[in-house]
Amino acid sequence: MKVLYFAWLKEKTSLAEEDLPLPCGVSTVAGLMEYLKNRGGGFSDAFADITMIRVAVNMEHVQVSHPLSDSDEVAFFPPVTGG
Amino acid sequence: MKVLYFAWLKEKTSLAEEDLPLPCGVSTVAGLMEYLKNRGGGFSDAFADITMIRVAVNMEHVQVSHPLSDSDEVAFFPPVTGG
Amino acid sequence: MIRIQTEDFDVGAEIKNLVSGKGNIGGVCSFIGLVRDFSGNEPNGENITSLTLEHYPGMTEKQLEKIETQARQRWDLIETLIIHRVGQLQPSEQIVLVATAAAHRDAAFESAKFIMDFLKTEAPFWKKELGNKGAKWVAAKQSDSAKKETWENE
Amino acid sequence: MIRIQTEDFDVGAEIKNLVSGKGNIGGVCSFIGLVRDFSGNEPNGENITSLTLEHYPGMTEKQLEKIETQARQRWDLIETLIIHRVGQLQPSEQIVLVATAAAHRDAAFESAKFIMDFLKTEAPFWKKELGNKGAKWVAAKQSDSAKKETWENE
Repeated sequence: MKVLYFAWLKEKTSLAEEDLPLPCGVSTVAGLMEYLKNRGGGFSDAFADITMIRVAVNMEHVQVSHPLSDSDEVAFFPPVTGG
Repeated sequence: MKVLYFAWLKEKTSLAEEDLPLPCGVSTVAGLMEYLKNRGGGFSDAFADITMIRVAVNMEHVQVSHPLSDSDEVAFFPPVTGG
Repeated sequence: MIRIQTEDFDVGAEIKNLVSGKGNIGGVCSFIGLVRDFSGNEPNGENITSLTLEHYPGMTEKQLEKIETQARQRWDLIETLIIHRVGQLQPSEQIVLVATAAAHRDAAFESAKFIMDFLKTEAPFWKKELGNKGAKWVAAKQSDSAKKETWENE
Repeated sequence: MIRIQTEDFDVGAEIKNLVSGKGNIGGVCSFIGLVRDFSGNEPNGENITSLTLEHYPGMTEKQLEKIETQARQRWDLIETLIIHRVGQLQPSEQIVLVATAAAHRDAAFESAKFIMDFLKTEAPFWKKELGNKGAKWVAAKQSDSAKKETWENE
């Protein structure tokens, strides 16, 4: 699974992207967010308030209940501010 | 009184503008249109159907009931088609 | 600003000029009206070769200024521009440019639409089409009056 | 057409290119978004010196194409163009250009507004402001989500 971080999530995690196996017991975006939050350090800070975070799976906006598979590209970012 | 004709009114009357005293007994735009229609020739043709004609007095759109004075500038034209 | 002219206009240069030096502008909405080119595509096989735009000098400026003033009363605008050409135009040529600059995009979009809707019904311009089947004055559209009335009833 | 680029764009040239050779276009509506220049005018005395635009390559194009497709399904459009810049921008610089060309002006106005409203909520761009009081990520506006929802409920 490819995981991407943008804007302040990239800054807080100090990571733009990583390859990660789907963690054991994780089947949804919400589960992955919980897993990442428990990594500690910058990740705990970045995922402290998940209401501030938006998610895309395979470049489509999804809800946190969206299911995940090991071949997915998952991206975490704040609400968009383009235009 | 200055009277102006635009678009097909100018073509039918063969006149772009003329200086005209306020005709005796005419006090509104409708009265002037009736007077012009009775001039005969191109004017009768131009003013045959007054529902096709729009009017401005002193460069403001008005209804045919609008009063006229000898110092007015009156313009007759079809509905506008700019833009 | 209002300009009536026979010459063509450069949209990029006009918009650049409009926003230059005014840092609080967040968005510019513009509308460009073009002479449609129906070459061979008119339902009746008519081929329009040119368009002549007549206007009523003096009243045109007065009406456009009034429209601009109404738009500025209705929305918070930083700049407005109306350029309208007169004289003879060829298919695909530019006829009109309306541009509105505001801090926020809704004001820019709405006011540009408002100006076009009122220009179409209040500004004394008349189009005459010249084609292979002769010349004819373009008829006004009922839908344009309806659009203006929608604004008045808001 | 969709373009993501670091370079500035020439609005006049882009619009000319959009309409060139398509005679049935009667009107073009465009919207240009600019970096607002608050020099010394920010309520808190902050002075914004530059803006950095980050995006999600791949998803940006995918989302903008989806928005363009939706606009073309909803209105009768002849051409659509979205140009969005990324990277570092200075106050007063152009950020985005949306242009829509149609036979009739309402389709052009409405669709350009629609594209901007969806771009603001769906396209993965993030703005970071750099000022004399440091850098901060721009917060999304609740009003932008509300505008998108208005279209969805129509």
